[in-house]
Amino acid sequence: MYKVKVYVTLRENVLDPQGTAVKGALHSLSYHEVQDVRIGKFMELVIEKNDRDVEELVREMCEKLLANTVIEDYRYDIEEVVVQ
Amino acid sequence: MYKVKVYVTLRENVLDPQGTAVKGALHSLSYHEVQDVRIGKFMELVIEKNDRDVEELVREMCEKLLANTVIEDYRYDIEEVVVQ
Amino acid sequence: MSLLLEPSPTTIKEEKLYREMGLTDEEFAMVERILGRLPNYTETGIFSVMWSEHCSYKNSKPVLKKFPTDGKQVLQGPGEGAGIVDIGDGLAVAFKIESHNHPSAIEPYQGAATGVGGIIRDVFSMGARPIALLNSLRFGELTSPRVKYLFEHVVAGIAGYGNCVGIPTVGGEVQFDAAYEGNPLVNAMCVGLIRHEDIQRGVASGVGNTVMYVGAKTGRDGIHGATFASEELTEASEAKRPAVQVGDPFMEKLLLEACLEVVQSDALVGIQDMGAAGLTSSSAEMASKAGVGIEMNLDLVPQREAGMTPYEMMLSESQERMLLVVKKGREQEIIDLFAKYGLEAKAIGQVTDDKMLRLYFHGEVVAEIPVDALAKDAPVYHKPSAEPAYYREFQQIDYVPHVENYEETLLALLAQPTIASKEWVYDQYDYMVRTNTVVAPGSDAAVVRIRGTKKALAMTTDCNSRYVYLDPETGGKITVAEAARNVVCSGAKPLAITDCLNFGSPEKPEIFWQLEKAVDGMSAACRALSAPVISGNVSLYNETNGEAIYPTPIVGMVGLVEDLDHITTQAFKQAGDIIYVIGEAKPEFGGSELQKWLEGRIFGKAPSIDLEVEAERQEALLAAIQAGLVASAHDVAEGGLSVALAECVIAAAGLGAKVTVSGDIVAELFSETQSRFIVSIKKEHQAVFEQLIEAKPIGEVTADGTLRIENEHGEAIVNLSVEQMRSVWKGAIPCLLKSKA
Amino acid sequence: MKFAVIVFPGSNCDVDMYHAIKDELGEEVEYVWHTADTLDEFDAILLPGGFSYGDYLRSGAIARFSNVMKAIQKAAEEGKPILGVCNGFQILLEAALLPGAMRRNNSLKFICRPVTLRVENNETMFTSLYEPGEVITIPIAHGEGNYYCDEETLTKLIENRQIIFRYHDENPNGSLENIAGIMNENGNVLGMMPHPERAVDALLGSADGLKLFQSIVKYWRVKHVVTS
Ligand SMILES: Nc1ncnc2c1ncn2[C@@H]1O[C@H](COP(=O)(O)OP(=O)(O)O)[C@@H](O)[C@H]1O
Ligand SMILES: [Mg+2]
Repeated sequence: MYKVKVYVTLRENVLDPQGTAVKGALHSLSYHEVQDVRIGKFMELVIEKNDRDVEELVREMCEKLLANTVIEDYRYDIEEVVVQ
Repeated sequence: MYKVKVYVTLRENVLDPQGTAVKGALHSLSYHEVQDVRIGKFMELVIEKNDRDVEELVREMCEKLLANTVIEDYRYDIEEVVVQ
Repeated sequence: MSLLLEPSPTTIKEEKLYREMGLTDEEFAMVERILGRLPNYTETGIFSVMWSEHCSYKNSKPVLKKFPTDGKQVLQGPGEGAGIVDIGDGLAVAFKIESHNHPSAIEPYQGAATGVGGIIRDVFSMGARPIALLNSLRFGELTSPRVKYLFEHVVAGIAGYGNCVGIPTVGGEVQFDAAYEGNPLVNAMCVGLIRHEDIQRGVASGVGNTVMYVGAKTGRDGIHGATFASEELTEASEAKRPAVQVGDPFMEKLLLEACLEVVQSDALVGIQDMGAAGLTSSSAEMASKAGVGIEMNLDLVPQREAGMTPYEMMLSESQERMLLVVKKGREQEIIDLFAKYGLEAKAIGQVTDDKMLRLYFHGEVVAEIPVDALAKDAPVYHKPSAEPAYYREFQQIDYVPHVENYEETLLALLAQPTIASKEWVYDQYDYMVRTNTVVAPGSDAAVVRIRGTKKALAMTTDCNSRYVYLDPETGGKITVAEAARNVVCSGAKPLAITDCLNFGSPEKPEIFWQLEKAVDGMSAACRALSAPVISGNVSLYNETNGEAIYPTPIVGMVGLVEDLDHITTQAFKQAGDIIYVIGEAKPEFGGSELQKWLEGRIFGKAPSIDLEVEAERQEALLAAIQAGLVASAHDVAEGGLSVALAECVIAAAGLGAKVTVSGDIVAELFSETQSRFIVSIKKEHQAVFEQLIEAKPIGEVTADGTLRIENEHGEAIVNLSVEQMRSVWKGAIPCLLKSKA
Repeated sequence: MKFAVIVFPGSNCDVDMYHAIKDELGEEVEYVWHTADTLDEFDAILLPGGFSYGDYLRSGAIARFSNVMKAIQKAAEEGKPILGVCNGFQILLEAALLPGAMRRNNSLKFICRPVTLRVENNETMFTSLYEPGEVITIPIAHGEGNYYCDEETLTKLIENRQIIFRYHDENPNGSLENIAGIMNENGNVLGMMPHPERAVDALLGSADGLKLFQSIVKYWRVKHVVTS
């Protein structure tokens, strides 16, 4: 079994209205040390082990569904867990 | 300067409609090996160094704004970066 | 410094780099002549976007000239952000429709969302308060996962943006056909309300006045989006991926409220939104219209990203930005006003007298171009036109369908996604916000009341592109006539239309012929129905791998309801009311739902239309409605009389209908003959109604919850429970979305 | 009686609320910008629907730090009627003036349509003119109306009769216990997802929401007569 963490973030030069709004809110709460905020998605998947290469599988799922690569980038961490 | 990553996830006992929907979508794309999907938020903050303890600062921002602890948990990673 | 990385003027010419930006060799030579020298990289970019079809209408201008644009109600015709018509009481309506097809094909949520954002800005930049949104959508058949994905995300994007800004989305249409598989259509329309004295125009008059920038910062969004929209979609455009912007509806809401406040200030001279080709088109057009020049210092432009070049800034299509011209010395008032909404207004340049667009960057002049060359005097092409072979073939075919079971056929038609309930779509739109929506999505046209008056506005978008494909001229007439029928059925008099001409590549003579003929047909109908064209948009090059979409000239129409009491819907109202049909059915099945269902494709002749008859019937029906004689009214459209009757009973709570048909039963039930209506009338109005209008009683509204259609011998040929029809009709789209490919 | 309609950046049902009070209820009403310091001159406070701060991050999360929230807190403590509708409800939750939190609708879609509600408690300042258990039709229009709270909170809500409205025919968003609206323990702060201000004129489909506002006026009149 694998525990997979996927991080989907907006591409660098894409506008992030959420991040901008949160930065503004933090500033109005006097956290002026905050210089930048970008907001993305964090997904945790549990994937059963089978004969497919898990990394290839995850990449495929990201490309097809989890991220829209027109405006988003993705990263992932794969951890194998042994079930007793 | 610090680069801070904040992960906000729904508490374990809170149903995650988005995760359920994505799992359903993955299954309909024939990724039946996917057993569970949970979806949260991933935030990247750039914080200027000052005399406040950065960890305390981040925790405060999470408690106040970045997460709603009635339904969400949060985790964070802090990395100090040296600007030339 | 990054400037140095840009190709030099000679390189641009020698290596023909301008071609990548969309300029032809002849056009580049024209640029050279106009400037009297070679253009630099920034200037080449500026010419290429301004001379793209999207901005210059270079291929469609000669065709657009055919549209009638005058009428005593018209206060502002085509050429500004939106057209405006008078509705009395010192009030007017501003409206326009626009396409966002290409971005939506690539990033459906943001593509659709920013399409809505753009059209809203067009309307409030006129000084009008947006009061309603509509849309018109086309997708491939709802079977492939890709189409489902596009459909779901486009709808979510429209909802996401409009709901957040707080403008109700009150109507629209969606159709599905394989012709749109690779090239969906997303057209968005906005309707606004304005007092005559508040009308603004996008002009930059007054030499010495200040040019100000407000709204979102400029980023590297959608560089060359306008050129992109003027090309075909290919595999390569998938890789190019330049043109999709992310919308910020929250910013739009702030900008909207602030701009509506600023138009009340006499410090404002002109205002225009930065749409396609952003800063370039807004500045050049405002200057050209006023016969002046503009100079701007690009260092002052608010920037989201570091190190942007003049080229990038001038071509950026970042959303939610406006350009203002403000009286000199009054800048601070404007700055303060926007600050209240958390927005920054920034002076970036001034109006000059030399009719040049001059840009400074890091202390140097980086572009210097005559504004008229970019706007008024952009090249215009008269493309060759040729009647396509398919048209001649289709004109020879007389198609006769064979129907065995009428009930089964009716149920099958109700489940066709083009006919089926669109509730799945409009449930996602906040169609009630601002609490003026009297007739919500689901009837013929939406009706929005005007607070403080007895008046209301009826609005609709329409286009049966199958008819337009079979016969562009007839189809063009039908499109306008159908929109008018929907407006009239709601109790309104048509005021004017806006249109979005979605076609394939005008380089192909057969496509250009479709465009010309469709516009001829539309123009004739506009004249016959006294509904001039007051605004519009053109989207050409809607092709995938060389295959064009059906010619799809979407019409958005707004009509005036003089009195709230006139508002009428398609739902039957009361058992015992008499049901009438206006107009005779002829066996016309080319492009019909029945043909599509039976044959899996469309061919033959489009249904014919006589515009004089159409106008007479519409006038008579409206008069009957205004006289308070009509309980319900509905036009007969896709699927014919049987489908229209089903819609009338499905929309009513707990009622049914019993009607008799005779003669050619298939034609009676399913033909899509034009200019027909179903009307229900209280018994006591029978005599007066029959005097006023030529209509045939066919039966009556019942209380038994079934639709019973009998032949002349009293035999039931359809006997269906309304509940069953409703569930088939409502369930069809959700069911298709759930089913696996 | 004088109502305040609080306007946050991104509020968009403020106009609906304003007209419901002014045109249909016939009481005094004013817009109050989110920067206001005091609400002392008002007898009841209305937090309208919309998308304050774009609903970015979480709906209501940013608005609850607005300056006016201090005055709202104070008004709540003074026992003034406070009604939060839709986004207003979400803001009250984020501000912890009401317990629980909001999740996205189960369908993950925005839903706009009239729904039926059951009045679960008509012994409140907001509902006294409704019959016990009355079923009313009020529109909803939201993407995040899936109410959640932990079991302990739920038990308390039930015991104290703080659940004021439940969805009747169908639960459109998946909310716990079909909850559509809840009240605080003191009984003067009500949050609800459905929009009573959109149901005050039969021309637009329903006038069932009017009684809610009339109940507030009735409560205020009685109290005003007694205390003055
Ligand atoms: N994309 C859409 N957005 C909003 N409303 C829609 C949409 N598609 C259809 N509708 C609504 O559904 C109803 C029926 O649409 P349609 O079948 O196109 O009507 P008609 O044939 O009378 O033009 C109309 O009220 C229309 O506004
Ligand atoms: Mg119709």
